[in-house]
Amino acid sequence: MFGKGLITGMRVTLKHFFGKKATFCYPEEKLPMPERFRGGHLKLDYKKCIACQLCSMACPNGAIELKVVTDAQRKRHLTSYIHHMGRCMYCDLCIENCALHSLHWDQNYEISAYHREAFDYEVLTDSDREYLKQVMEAAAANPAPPIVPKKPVPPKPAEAAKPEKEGEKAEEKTETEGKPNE
Amino acid sequence: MAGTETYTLNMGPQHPSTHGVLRVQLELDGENIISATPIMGYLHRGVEKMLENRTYVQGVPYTDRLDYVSSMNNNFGYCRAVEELAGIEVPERAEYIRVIVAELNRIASHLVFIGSLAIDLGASTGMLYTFRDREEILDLFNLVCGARMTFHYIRIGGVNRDVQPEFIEKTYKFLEHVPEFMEEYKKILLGNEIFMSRLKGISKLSQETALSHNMTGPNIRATGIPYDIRKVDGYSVYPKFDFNVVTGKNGDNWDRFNVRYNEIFESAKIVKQALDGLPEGPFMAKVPKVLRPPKGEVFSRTEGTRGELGFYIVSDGSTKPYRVHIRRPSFVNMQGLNDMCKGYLIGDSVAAFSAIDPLMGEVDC
Amino acid sequence: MENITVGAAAEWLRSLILYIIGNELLTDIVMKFVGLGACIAVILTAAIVLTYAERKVCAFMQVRLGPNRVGGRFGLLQPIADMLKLMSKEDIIPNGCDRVVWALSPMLLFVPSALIYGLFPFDEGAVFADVNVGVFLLLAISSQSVLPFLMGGYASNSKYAYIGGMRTVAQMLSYEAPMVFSLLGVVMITGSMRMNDIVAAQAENVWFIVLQPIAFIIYIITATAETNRTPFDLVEDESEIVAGPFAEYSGMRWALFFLAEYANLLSISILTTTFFLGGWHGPFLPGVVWFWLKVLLMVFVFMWFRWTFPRTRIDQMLSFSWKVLLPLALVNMMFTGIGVYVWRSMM
Amino acid sequence: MKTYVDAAALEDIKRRFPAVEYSGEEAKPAVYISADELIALLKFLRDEMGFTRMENLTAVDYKTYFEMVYHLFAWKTADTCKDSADENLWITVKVKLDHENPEIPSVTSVFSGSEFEEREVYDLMGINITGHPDLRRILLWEGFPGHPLRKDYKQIAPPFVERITRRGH
Repeated sequence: MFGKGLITGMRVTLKHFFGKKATFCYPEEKLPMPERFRGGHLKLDYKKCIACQLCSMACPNGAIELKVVTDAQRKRHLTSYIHHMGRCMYCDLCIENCALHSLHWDQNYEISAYHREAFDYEVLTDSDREYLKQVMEAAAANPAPPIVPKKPVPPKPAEAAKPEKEGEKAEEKTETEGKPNE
Repeated sequence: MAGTETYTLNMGPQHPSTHGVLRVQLELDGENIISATPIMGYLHRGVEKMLENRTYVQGVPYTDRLDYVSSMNNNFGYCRAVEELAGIEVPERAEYIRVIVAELNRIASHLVFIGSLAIDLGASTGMLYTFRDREEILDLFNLVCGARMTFHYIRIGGVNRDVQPEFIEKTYKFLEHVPEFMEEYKKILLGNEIFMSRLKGISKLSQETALSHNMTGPNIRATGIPYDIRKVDGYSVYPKFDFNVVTGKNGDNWDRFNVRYNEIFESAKIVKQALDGLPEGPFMAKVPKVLRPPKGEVFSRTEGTRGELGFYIVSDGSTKPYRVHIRRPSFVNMQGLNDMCKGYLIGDSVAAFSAIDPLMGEVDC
Repeated sequence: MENITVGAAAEWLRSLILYIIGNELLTDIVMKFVGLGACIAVILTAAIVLTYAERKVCAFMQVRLGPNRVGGRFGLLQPIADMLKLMSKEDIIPNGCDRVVWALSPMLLFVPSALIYGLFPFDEGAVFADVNVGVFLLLAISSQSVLPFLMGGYASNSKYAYIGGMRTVAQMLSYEAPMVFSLLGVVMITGSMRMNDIVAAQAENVWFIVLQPIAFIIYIITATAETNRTPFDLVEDESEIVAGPFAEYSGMRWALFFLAEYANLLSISILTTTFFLGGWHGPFLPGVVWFWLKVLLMVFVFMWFRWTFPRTRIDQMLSFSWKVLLPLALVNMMFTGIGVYVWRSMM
Repeated sequence: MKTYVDAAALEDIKRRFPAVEYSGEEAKPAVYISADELIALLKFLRDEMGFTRMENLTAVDYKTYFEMVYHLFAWKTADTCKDSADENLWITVKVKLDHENPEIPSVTSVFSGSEFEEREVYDLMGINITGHPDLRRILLWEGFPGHPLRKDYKQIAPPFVERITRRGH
């Protein structure tokens, strides 16, 4: 009979009218995020980081901008680690490529902002900079002996350096590519 | 007799029911459609060009953004193509996990289809119900890969991380839930007489027309042609599972809807079998850190949720693909839009857009 | 309890004003204005309450929570916030529109929907204009709402709006006929077109929903079409023609359309109550309470329809009216006539 | 592309179309043909060899020349898991085109379903397709400078639009 389906449908909606609701009052009730959740700001364990820049090379969009200094002991340190969240795809490649597992997400998904500037997030904290200062000073007090170039550069290290070079090139290219997409 | 004149109506790109930014130029005579011309490109991002400038590994997250409702299937297609190009053997456990997540994503995508068709026909409640149930799948994905839309979970050589026991347990629970909510859709949508009368006999395509437009996926299966790449090619571990290819009879919107509706059950069946038979072992093959596939080219296809998803990759031996072409199912399916709208009313055109189930991220690429 | 009626309150108020002014004619004029104010107050309150109710009903049926921010946990102040938002919005005037007609449309639409409130018997003696051709006048006024829709659609200089305007005409014309014929059954039984008589006739015997079930169903269906609600909301069909005649309106003008929509919804519920559910009659509680209970029930039913059904297509809808509803209404009228004749001759 | 046409079939094609070239050493040799004979070859493949589906159509820019790529599929069994005598077959047809003035006849007369894909090739690669029923750009707008999928495409800088920045300055 025509109309039977309509009545069945109305029964369903009436049941849900009195039934349990599926949504939450969001800012008051928050859903827990699983441990693998990718999102939020990047979190860097500064003491572990060796400034190898693998994370910024792995990034397909060039969203990670690093500034590196070399101290007197010829160790590299980060002076600035800017995460351009507006460009970030949250693909997790930077974290997976981190050889020392010093990079993490802070899993805070409330990262919306009113202005574009807020999306250029500086990962390093003040205590990290404090630490950097200490390390630099300590290294300056005890500098490593200078390298004396003896022979022309052997071919093997050059080959080893090649992929890194290419990676750098890729980074440059992706940056120029990425810009119009902003 | 007074003469009549046709007029043009631009539907979209900003229109509530054009699924993103599709623009359709309708040539109308009163309410009757004389012709419909899809105009696309409003979401063109040049993914193919972007992939040429990224390494193979970096390319995977971009495929997430093609058909963003079923990202897993896109990842699957791209990774299969690269694996074929580079000759990587994927461990069996990884293949099983891939099938599980891809089929779960097919369910999610078909739920979105049901919901969007419902809201295009005015039944917004039906849409909310499908989205409520899709949420469960997204939560499962969130658990296993940490994202809800752009998963980037299937990688070249396997999957990113192994599934947790919690995921398996929750998936079983979800599968038990499937017939329950499908029954509810049956009550509120499928059994509804208004819904039926809006879909039955509308936008009918014969088998010949559908083939001549090179349609794939549920759109061609609705006409009765059992063209399902999962069966035709038998890729991955699909031959091990027992499932049917759902086909329709008339090729109208009702059949398109029913094919997808019943495919959810088939997908659930596959997921169940895959979970039962999930082998132990590694979840990732040994893939070199810097992937350099040998010189050559490959065309590999999988059954995406919207049809045949093909990747044509040319390698010149470097770390980046020389050329990537993506055969996007909804892009090709859009050719049938004119035949599906011609001779029907404005109200039917909306149902026709939905029934093709295009995703503009994929159409515009 | 049963003698606490709105009519009695009005009588008391009248005697009070008469005592103050001391002139019969002036008192009558003042009383008319009081009645007018009451009607407008009902409409405005209804718009506020019904927006909130619609949002909550919709949300609950869609397993959501609905508004829960403004005004406590239940979002009680949401309609006020909505109103403020609409008032503070920019008034966008589309390019190339017919300014005068375009501006008149929302105002004129509000007129017929407000006008018919004068005819409703809210309680015993509480009817603003107790006209002896009440039903006739009511249908005459309510069918005027076609014109503003068409005006809005025509003047907006938009194809969507124009299609919507054209659809309104087709839809209203075809649903007016079965509606009239379904109400004629009620009028035939009562033998009067006065609203109060119809209510009184139901109080004496049974509610007309029992005597006229088919007419009731036809009336409900046509009423949904008259108020442009799903499954017959083809005029403002969101997924096809965006918002029909309202597509180009914004801010306060759009709010007037909105207001008229809810005024229509309420008036159609009041009419259903009056014609089929026995008006303000009911045991134990005061008449006015019964009246509003029944009206709100009908409002809920219309909302329930809206949030359950998909919408029909324009051709299906029109052919449904002409091919199913109208013949059914005529047959119903014929049987009612026979029944009334037999009943009268038996008496 | 699990099953490719075997050598015997390729020789058969070679006999029919002497202009066809393919390398016998590759596992899945693509069939090269000149643009003039493309339609005749596709018609032959469709009608006599059963390649009824044009699965993919695209073009590649090899800097000195363009290459049109057609992937054809002969669909014979619906279910490859079940035993059956027939096998689904693939063939790749390629056409080399001049880089300066690429032009190729439209294959819509043979495979009408490749209309949009040809338009895409025209749009993004800039290959002129003759005889196409509705040759317009499909993804980019008319008047877009250049064809982005060409290797020598240089993106012109987008016009500078002053952004609305913080607090309306």
